[in-house]
Amino acid sequence: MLQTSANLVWFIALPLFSSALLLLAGKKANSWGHVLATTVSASTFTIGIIEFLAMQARPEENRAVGQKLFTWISVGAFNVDASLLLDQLSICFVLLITGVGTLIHIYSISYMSHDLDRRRFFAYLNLFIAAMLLLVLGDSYLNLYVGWEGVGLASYLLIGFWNQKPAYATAAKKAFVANRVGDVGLSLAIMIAFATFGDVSFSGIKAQAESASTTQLTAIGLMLLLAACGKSAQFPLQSWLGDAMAGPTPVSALIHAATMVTAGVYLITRSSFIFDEAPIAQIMVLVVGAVTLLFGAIIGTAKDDIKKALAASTMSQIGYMILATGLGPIGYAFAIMHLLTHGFFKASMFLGAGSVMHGMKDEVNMRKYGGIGKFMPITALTFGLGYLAIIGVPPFAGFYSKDKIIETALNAGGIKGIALGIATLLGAAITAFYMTRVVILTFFGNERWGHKDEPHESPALMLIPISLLSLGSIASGYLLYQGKSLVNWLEPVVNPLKEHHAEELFSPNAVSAMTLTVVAIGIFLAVRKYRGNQLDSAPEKVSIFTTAARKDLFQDSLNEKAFMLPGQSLIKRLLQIDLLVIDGFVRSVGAVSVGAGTKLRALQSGYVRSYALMMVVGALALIATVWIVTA
Amino acid sequence: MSLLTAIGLLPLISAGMIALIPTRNNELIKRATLVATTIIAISSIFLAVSFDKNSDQLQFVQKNSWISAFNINFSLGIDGISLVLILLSTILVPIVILATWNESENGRWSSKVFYVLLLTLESLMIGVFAANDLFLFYVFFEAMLIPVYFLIGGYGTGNKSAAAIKFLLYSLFGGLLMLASIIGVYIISSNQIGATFDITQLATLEIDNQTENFLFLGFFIAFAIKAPLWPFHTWLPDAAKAATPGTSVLLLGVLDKVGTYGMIRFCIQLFPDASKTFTPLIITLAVISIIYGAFMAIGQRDIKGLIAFTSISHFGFITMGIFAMTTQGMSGANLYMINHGFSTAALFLIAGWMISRRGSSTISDFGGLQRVTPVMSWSFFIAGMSSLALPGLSSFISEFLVLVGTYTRYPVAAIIGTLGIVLAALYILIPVQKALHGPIVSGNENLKDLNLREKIAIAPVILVIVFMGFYPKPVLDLINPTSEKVVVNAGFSDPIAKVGK
Amino acid sequence: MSIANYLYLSAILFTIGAIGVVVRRNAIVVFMCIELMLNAANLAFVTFARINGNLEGQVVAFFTMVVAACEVVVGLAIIVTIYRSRRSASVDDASLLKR
Amino acid sequence: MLSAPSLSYMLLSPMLIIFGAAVLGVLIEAFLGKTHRAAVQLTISIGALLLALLQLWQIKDMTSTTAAVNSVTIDRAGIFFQFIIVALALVAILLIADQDNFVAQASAVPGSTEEKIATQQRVQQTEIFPLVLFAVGGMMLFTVASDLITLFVALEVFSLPLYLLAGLSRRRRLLSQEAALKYFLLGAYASAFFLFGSAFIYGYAGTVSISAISAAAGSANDIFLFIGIIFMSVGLLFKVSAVPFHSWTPDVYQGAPTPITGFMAACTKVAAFGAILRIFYVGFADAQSLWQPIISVIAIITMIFGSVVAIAQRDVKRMLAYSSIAHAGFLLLGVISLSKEGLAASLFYLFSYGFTTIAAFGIISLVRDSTGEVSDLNRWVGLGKKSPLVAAVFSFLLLGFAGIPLTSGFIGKFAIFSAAYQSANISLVVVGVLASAIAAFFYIRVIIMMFFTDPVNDSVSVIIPSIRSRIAIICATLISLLLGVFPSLLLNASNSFANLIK
Repeated sequence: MLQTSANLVWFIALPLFSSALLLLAGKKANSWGHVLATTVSASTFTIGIIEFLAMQARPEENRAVGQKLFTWISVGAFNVDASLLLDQLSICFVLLITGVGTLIHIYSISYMSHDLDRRRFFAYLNLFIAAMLLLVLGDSYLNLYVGWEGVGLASYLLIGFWNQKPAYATAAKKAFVANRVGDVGLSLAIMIAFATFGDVSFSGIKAQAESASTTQLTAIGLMLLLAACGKSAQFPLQSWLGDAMAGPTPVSALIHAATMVTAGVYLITRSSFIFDEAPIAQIMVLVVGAVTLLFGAIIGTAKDDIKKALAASTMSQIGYMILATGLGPIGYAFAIMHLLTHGFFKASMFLGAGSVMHGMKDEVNMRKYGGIGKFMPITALTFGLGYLAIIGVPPFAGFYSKDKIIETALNAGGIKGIALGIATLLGAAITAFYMTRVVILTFFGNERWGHKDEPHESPALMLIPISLLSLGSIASGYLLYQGKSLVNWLEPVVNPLKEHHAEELFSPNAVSAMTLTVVAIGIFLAVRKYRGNQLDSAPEKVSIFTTAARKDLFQDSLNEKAFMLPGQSLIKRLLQIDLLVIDGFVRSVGAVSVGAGTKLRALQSGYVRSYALMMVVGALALIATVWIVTA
Repeated sequence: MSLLTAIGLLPLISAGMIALIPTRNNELIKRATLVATTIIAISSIFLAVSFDKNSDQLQFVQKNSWISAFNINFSLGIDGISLVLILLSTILVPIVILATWNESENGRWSSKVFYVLLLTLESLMIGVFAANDLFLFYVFFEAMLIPVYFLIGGYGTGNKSAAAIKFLLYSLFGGLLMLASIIGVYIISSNQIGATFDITQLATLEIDNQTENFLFLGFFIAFAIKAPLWPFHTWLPDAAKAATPGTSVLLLGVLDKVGTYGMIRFCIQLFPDASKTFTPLIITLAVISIIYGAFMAIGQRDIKGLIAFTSISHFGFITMGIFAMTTQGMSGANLYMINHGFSTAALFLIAGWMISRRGSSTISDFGGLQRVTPVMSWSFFIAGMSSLALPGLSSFISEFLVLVGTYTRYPVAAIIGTLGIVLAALYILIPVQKALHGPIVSGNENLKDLNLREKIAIAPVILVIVFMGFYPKPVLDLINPTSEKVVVNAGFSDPIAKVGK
Repeated sequence: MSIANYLYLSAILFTIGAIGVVVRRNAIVVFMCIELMLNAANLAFVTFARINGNLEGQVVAFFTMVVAACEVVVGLAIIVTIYRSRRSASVDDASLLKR
Repeated sequence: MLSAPSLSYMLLSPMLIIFGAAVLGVLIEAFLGKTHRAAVQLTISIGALLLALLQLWQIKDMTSTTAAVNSVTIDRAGIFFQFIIVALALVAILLIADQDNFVAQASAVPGSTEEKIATQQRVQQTEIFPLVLFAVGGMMLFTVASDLITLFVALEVFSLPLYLLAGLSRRRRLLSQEAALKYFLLGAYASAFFLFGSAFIYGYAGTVSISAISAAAGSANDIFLFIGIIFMSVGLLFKVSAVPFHSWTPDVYQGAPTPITGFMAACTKVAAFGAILRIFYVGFADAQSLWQPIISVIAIITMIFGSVVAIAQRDVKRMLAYSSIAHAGFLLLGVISLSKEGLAASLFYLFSYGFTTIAAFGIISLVRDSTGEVSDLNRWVGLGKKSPLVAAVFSFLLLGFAGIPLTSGFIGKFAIFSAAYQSANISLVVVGVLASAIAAFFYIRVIIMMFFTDPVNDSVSVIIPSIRSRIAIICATLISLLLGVFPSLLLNASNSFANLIK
């Protein structure tokens, strides 16, 4: 029986109320809004720590706690409580969300200090924290769904925070719509689950998962994967993430790097009991992960916008995580591990990018950077640490988490293993290439910004969070890895040790060696290409591959051709049909009546004799009728 | 006289009293109407409080003989479904009055006429949901058309008289088809159990299949026009565009619910077998409505037209839920009626304010409102989010229940219906982007934000939308017993999950 | 001679009258055609009286004559008035009311 | 030895009173001076009608097949028909009493100096009153006549005065006279058909008594019955203006003086349906397989034709004429039902329709310009702004015609459709319903014209009606309203009076 913890509700209630208060209070809250929001975020982190410590203190089988708030929906067999579940998996996310979230709140105080709408920004951030915590704390798919769409809403609001620029407003809309496509998947998954199990709670479905037919489970799995693709910007729903960089940089760091976009990984991990029984769905997960990790990496090589380059990287890294979740029981833990380390180093790099932009008057084009390292040493240092972490240099965080994924992929066995291994290794090489490119373009080389104002280091309020996150990029990987701490921690949730690997084709050291080799190659290629001085504008004569990468592998034009244009012409057609055919039919009934009336009026000729004739004809017709009837 | 009857009569009596106030005394008329409707709203809440929610029986029953020759009774009584719809009507009316305080002044006739029509309409709305006598229901059903007709034609804008007549003729046509069916049911009852119009008794009739199908169609087409279901929908956008926002709220928020209410109360209860026969067809039409309405909404340039088409999409959901014949679908559909009432009310009222401030209803004439008129924009945004069924806001629960309920019986329909949520995102976010976001379009710089009166009017609606999203239980508790009864009486039981518990 | 022949005659007379109303323009002639039809009916009545062997049919004939006379009074009054107004007794001229 | 026929004067008294008053009216025309004539005539007419009503009330529970030997059957339905006719006539006579609708001197050539002098001298055409009374008497007799002779005589007695009355309009006299001519020629033509049909029925049954026709069932000469039924139907359907025997209706409705149109539209319909119901229910009941198909066809054509053609009308009186054609179609459903319910429904329908009709024509007579009544619909535009009350009342009456709930028209339609449905004529009900939908269009169009269209600058105005017209319109409207809300008042009565003695 699940233990109850009365604290859980505060995770959601505090930020939610704070958000509502800031939005409702209006300008009156301008002076203290950011303080409240940050305090609230910090409090949730504190509660998270307390709960974590309490959880650690409990024996393994009693670690999960729950809290039933109220009966939410109850109709016939469909019963959903608003209740929360904090187990070993969710606490990882809670700490990540509230921890990174709090740091980003602090960072934003300074970063957004010149924005008139800073209060609103913090309200949105708190709304996001509430929704994201609900997402990971909900004890059923439907509760999760609320958080799921809630983070979508927060993301929409934050991407469109500067929506006076039409392009930004469009980006926000695009993100929401792409997410909605994923939500269709989640909705359907819940429906199928209810039809199959008569239940939508995790525990209820988990208990029955093995007795369900593979077809049903595969269907649920595929739908969940679709949902994950939408939220985590995975192929084929990846196109919104790049545009989402329209939002303020802290948002990119928190939502579009560290937390929200990883919700897909959470969803698949949470649904391990489904995927474990649905091999086809699992293979699809692998395919999506592999495709996306390469896709993102390739795009990343061609981006000049620092945030978009980082976004492509995020997409790629999440591809790794998704791929890991497809690798069966052991993969979940590594996926979560990479998710956590990625949360640190990617957030720190995004905040670093924000710091650079802050110093560079919001310039995002790396071609206009160069040699910034000497002006912004702390930023450069922290960014560098993040860089080392992401490319997987030991002993930084990424080394542990990414290598484990590559290793598991390589050891997946058969063609699958080879293919996945190649994909992950290739991804690692490209990652090294594009990240090196980013670092060189930004911090090294000649100064290309073309104006006199020298960039300046950011204020302490921004640098402290970055620094703290950097600590994470350094140490988190080792901490989570050593002694299989995370794997063991998560075991009750995802059963990672249930299945024992028969054989390991590649030993960890071999994998590390391979990885480091390809990473070195990537770094080398990047250094060779970008150490020169003609970097102030993107070369125009480029190979077709570069063009393709610059255009995000034609993802937008594909969407446009496949959905938007046909959709628009369909709507145009429908508008005509509605007017001409449907309404036209009704109007023509009217017109026919009026026309008939007008025609028949002519019978009324005014001549008595024709009236009499009509009567005679009528009488004869009657006779004929009777004759026919009686005959 | 039962409390129910009293509440039903109150608006009519108020109308009579307001008719006595001199026409020029405009403010007094408005205030009196507001006070009267508020009292009615409060009394109806009292009615809900004293309603026994555990019972699936009719309550507050009142029965007096009206036309003894045909055994027609003035028979009122409510179950959960009727109650929540009555609540919806009585609560929306004062809100509409407060929200559209000056709307009545630009009409063809005086404000007094407007409010007298409005109050008369309120009485008829309560009556139509409370009637237990088929004939009485029909009388209310048809009589409602007249005040609405004059409200659209007399106080609307644009092509109002054409829209009004289109509305009236569509409705009359449907109503007359229903009349033929009502007569059929009546005659069958007189052959079997003695002539009666009592709905409960009529439900026990045994009708041969062919006849039942025809009678069913008579009712169904009438309700499908009212609801409106594709392809009977073309009157709605015209009417909604022409009517004043307040009238549109009542038209889409309450009156159209009579259609879906009628499907539950009459189509399914009186003709369970025919309902079964026609379900595939109806589900198909409902799905088409969902998708078609959404696409059309995306293509609208006029904000009122957009809201009207979103409603057509939503009515598709409601109809689908009803004919899914599962308790989830049925309860979801019922809840949807309420939620749609409030979120559409919010959308229309705010759209009305936007239009009256800007002097245009074309979406692209707005722009950047979020920075000029934040409160108005946010209210619109929240209403829009509810309309696209964002979890945490009211419509989500109903839409999801409908989809879940449908999925367990008609998976394909539910899957297609689910695609509607993507389109919903588009049809809400496109106007949000065009009207609220982006640079401030010239001409909008000096628009005024909501004043206190408007804020007071919209606040309860927003509150309901948010509250019902988190805690729909009070309403679901009222609805559930009745919807379960309807499903069971129609001879259905919920499909059992494939894996037993 | 078969008694049915009287009925045939009656039918023929009636038909002549009915056609006359349709083809003739002069109001008086039209009216006379109607009288012819009435008399055809009379003939039928009398014939049937003979067939049925009772007097009722013959009584009807008398009534019909009286009624026809009344009709003449009213009819001629109307026709004369309209003739005075229009200087024409053609029924085709009186065709202002139409459509 | 001939014995004097025994007459039950009590039962005949309502008709006798009316006929007596009519004869008295003729005498007054001859002997009383011009100055008081109108007042006296009006008093006598109203008095006679009231007295007749009173007498009808007295005899309401008496029935007899031998009230006047075998020629008149006083039964419950007959009394009810007579009651409706007299009550309608009472309201109509108040409208008719407004003398300025009628020509000063009918014999004067339109536009002549004679006419001008007569107009200047304020000559009044008071013979309208006895003419109306004769018509009323004839109608009453028509509904209770139980042999072919009486039927024919009654038909002519009520038709002939109407022919004359149609020609007495004060304005647009050429149209009025033309209406009279058309009505007369076609009416006489139809009478001839009726009489010819009667002859064959007599030949078939061997007697002129209606009730004997059924008794003769199985007689070898079915062909006589066929011919008889068809030709009699032509005559009767002409009177109720069923298609294709309707052509006189629009022309006569438009040309006749409006109060007369109202009277005629309401009362003729009652009388003709009274007779039709009696003949078909009593005489032809056993031959239903023969006539039900043809009447059904006629009913369908009539309902649809009336409704459709009404859409295209631009004259309000012509529009109501087509509306009355459509209503005749609905009423035929009551005939086809051939049941007590059908009869009861017809009684209710006729009553409510009659009052609505009279009120509507009463209102039409109020809308005028300098040259007299304006019946052109295009000039009714914006009437709702000029005189909201009149427009509102007229709208209410139109809604009644359309059969919107809470009007008497709705209950009537409901009752008659129910009866038809019960007698398994479901397709007719469906057609009726569709026709109602079409019909609603043109009624509502008029409402739109009055209320939702801005008035053009035109001199149409609503005159202040005289007290008599006002009473008439108010009474008729109130009855129409009352029957819509509390139809039980009349429905129970019509049920208990729905009894024809065979």
